[in-house]
Amino acid sequence: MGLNIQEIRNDFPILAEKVYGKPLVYFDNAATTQKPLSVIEAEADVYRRVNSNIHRGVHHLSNVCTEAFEEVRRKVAGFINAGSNEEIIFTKGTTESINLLATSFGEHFFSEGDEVILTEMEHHSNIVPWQLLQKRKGIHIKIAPVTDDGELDMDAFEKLFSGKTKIVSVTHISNVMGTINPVEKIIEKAHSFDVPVIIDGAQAIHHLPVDVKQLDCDFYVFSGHKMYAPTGVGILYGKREWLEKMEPYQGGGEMIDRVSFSGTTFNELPYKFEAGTPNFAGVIALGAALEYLKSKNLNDIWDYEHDLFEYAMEKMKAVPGIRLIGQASDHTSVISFLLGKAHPFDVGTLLDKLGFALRTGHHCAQPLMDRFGIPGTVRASFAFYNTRDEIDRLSEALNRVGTMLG
Amino acid sequence: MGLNIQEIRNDFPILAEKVYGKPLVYFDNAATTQKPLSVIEAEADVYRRVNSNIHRGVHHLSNVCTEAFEEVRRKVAGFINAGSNEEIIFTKGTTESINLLATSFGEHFFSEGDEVILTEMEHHSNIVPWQLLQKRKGIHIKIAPVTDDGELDMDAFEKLFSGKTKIVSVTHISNVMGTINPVEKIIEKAHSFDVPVIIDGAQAIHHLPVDVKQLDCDFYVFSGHKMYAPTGVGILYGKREWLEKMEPYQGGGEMIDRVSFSGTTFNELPYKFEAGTPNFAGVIALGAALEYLKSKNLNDIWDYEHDLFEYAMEKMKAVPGIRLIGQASDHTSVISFLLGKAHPFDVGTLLDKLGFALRTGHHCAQPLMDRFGIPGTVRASFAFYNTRDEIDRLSEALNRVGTMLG
Amino acid sequence: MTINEKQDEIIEEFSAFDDWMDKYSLLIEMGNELDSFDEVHRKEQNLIEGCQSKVWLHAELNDGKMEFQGDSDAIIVKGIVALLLRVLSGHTPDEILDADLYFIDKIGLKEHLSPTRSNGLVAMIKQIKAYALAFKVKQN
Amino acid sequence: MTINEKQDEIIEEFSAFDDWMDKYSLLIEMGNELDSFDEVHRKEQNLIEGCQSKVWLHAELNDGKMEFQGDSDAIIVKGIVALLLRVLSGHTPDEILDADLYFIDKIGLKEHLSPTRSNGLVAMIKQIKAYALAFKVKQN
Ligand SMILES: Cc1ncc(COP(=O)(O)O)c(C=O)c1O
Ligand SMILES: Cc1ncc(COP(=O)(O)O)c(C=O)c1O
Repeated sequence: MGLNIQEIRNDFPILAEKVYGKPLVYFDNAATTQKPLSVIEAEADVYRRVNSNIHRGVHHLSNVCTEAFEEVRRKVAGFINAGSNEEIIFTKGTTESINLLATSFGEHFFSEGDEVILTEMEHHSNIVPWQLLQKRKGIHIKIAPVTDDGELDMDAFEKLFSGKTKIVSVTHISNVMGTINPVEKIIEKAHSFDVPVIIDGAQAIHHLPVDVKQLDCDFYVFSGHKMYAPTGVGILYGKREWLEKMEPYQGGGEMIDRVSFSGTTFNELPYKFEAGTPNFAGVIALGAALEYLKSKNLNDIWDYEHDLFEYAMEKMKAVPGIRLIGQASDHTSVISFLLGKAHPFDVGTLLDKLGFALRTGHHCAQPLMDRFGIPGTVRASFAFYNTRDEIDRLSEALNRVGTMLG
Repeated sequence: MGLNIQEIRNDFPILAEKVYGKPLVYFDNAATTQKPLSVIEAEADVYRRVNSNIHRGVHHLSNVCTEAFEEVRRKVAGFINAGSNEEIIFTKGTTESINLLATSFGEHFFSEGDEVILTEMEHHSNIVPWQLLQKRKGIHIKIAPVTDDGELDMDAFEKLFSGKTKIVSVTHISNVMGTINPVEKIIEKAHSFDVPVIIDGAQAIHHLPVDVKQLDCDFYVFSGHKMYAPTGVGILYGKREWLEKMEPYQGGGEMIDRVSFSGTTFNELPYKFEAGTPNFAGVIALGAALEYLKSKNLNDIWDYEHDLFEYAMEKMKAVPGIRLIGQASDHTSVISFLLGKAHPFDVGTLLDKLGFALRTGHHCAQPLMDRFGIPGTVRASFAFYNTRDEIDRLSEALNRVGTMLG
Repeated sequence: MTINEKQDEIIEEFSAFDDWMDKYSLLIEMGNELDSFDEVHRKEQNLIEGCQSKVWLHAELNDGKMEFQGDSDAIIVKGIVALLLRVLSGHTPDEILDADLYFIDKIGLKEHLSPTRSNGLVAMIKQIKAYALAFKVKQN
Repeated sequence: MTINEKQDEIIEEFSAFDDWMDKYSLLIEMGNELDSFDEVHRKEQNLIEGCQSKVWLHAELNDGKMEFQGDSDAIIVKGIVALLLRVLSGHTPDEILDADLYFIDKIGLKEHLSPTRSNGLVAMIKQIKAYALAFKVKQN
């Protein structure tokens, strides 16, 4: 079928904006995506028509809001093919989802000396929570190395397992290099050692179809704001058998069954992990984002973005002095690079003045920067509203910037 | 000066809605408040014009968003008269703010056997986090009792202090009864024992001017969604001296200075406590809510709501069979009641059908329900967009419902 | 009468009223007229805890037919219990297991079916069907 | 030349360019022409860490006037360092402490002044003023 990109671009009001008088070229999609009008309107509509605190309400609006909120839970479960709605926990973002796991799974299943396996390409959000657990509990963090091409070294990964390995936590897709990790193999391998696996899907969920049942991962986490939905919404999928064994993370309203000072009993899943008033307006708008994605078809999105990426790679390779960081055979539409000896900050500053929104720096993945011995990269990350024309303009701009910084 | 209520009502689109064909009377403001158009538009506008992930960005939109986000931090600091912007931490809600404290303060300053003082009128969000800490660390929770009028028993409260008291955590205003606690006295008393104080301001911040410097509280927490701002935003004010000593709560992007597997150093305040992409669109819209509140003047709001409350009390007292729960001398515009022998659920269900949005149940304050030996109450909570006419209609409706439930 | 005939009868009775308050008046009346609940059955295992109100349900099998007793501390919920028992008491476990309770939607009480947990209707129906299943298994 | 005369001179130089890229070309040129940084001063205590680039700043007091050396690993930041040193080197601590650096805004580099920490300009100015204060205190 294919996508009508001009129509899609019209759905995203911000794409018509100008920066310093130049048309905005938004290539910072790995940091956060733009929102279609239907999502913006869905959130505004909650406040204009039905806003009311959810759960336990006896009045109409409260029921309407609660239904709409729970409907999105069902939609998310369907989107990733979870076994049941109760396995979908709403958080405020990927970072919180992983912190919840490092605490609630960590406190329960880890003893001093036990081990978690991460990789060298993890985002800080999948490193620091484990370091905090390390501090509290004296656990060990083992790191699977990355090859020169930016792929996970699977042989080395497999050797990290020991009788003390309690969990593996791996990103589905590298936010720096776009590398798609072989998560099926990782999960299979881990399960052969009876070790559960967390997949950080922040960079994957909006690029390719995710089926948690087929993957057989134990946990899958992602953020709404990276999948065309509002900020302040995250998702934690977990297999029921694990979630039921885990302790609550935060305490408060809604996550309890009955509170008294002599003893409190916790509510059932998923509420046990959802203390306090959730960001229900954001969640309801996430529902609109899921509808939008479904209407465009994730397979078509994947095809288009992949084509765009191939085109960009070709163009980028022709830029004098370019050095690509990460050339994995399996990848999404993220390109990290350095330009000659220029500092990424210089490249980014000049590109900014030409209307390009790209990210420069360590991308919250300093261990990966250390691995490649670089202070940072310039990163262009594409979404399905980007075009070949924008990529042409980037390659021209890079030629110009390269000359200036020469 | 006074407020022009009709004009104010026009600012809130939802107030024109109908429920079962009847005009909506929204009296569930203690659960969540409605949003003025300026707030709804501010959030939509972020997505329509400037949306971009904040901090560390080298490009224009990222800087614009970051500035706007940090500007709200300054506004919040100004709104509550904090000593500096670094003392304002953004969370996802009051519940998270208290969990952060129970963990980051709790883990650091509590040892087994140490004590926290709460009151019998706390919201579950100010109880369960301490019970979780109790479970992890073996601390003790001491409870200040509530009098028959719904006031804090100050004599009993003072007697709870011991050499092992590490913190006091008290609600500014009861979400069930509207009781305003004498927080200045509580803080002064606690400080005389060198014990810091957390004030749960979820029910206070939008009703009366709060000056944390004058109060001299050590922490003050509240939620955006209860002060005319979007869901998914909370605030934690803390004195710098405490925040600096506390350990980070969650780990991830932005809260670090430098990450490596051999050792990670944390960022300075306030970022140390803000892991992951924050709900920046929600925070920016909170800025619009603060502007809105300032434009209406909190003192005028207080006068109007107080007048409304007095009027409502008079009307309610005339309803046959009414039993008011909580009659503190100092209170905001919240009224909890029972009607004859009727179950609160029955009263709420019938009022709903007449267009009233009220809350029934335990209001996440079961210990207080136990204190009064009741299963729950019906709660009407007013905001400055409510009117005497709406209260007249409520009192008529209550008469009718009372007869039906006879 | 079959289960469906009883449902249709109830729909007919409620159809006389357009106004919500009248419908609820009828429901309250039905709640008030519900056979009194035998106190020996008011025990933990017969309790269904909704978010706000409590429901007790007791079931027996007499001559292959199920007989229910029910109660609630909220009168509207008790009215709903009365309706449920009127429709389902006196039927076989199989009939109950197969029953499609369309009357709830038709008389405008659908909102009580929502899983938002503000009352226990969904849990009540689940519990009744669980009783039916248990007796059916026991019979075989 | 006074600090303000130098600032005005810089504003004049930049005013020739409307286009951002030309302004930045000039800045890059200035960065390239900055006196080379004495490696003995490249030490931790002279380092100002912005979020993305590094800046080294060394200060000395000669005959009551401050002399600065600076460097950065990003050439645009180095250009800004060059501008700052051109304006402030050779002045007394008091003059530096009193200086209002309006040229940054005027030549369109205000964004670099934002506290969003993507570069170290705010920190640089703070550091220069801290050096000035330290020498002033030492002098007295
Ligand atoms: C791979 C990966 N994990 C985790 C995160 C953190 O997501 P958030 O900031 O939404 O919590 C990101 C986002 O930058 C990411 O790319
Ligand atoms: C006194 C009090 N504390 C805490 C809370 C919890 O606030 P939130 O649900 O926004 O986290 C509430 C809200 O119901 C409250 O009224």
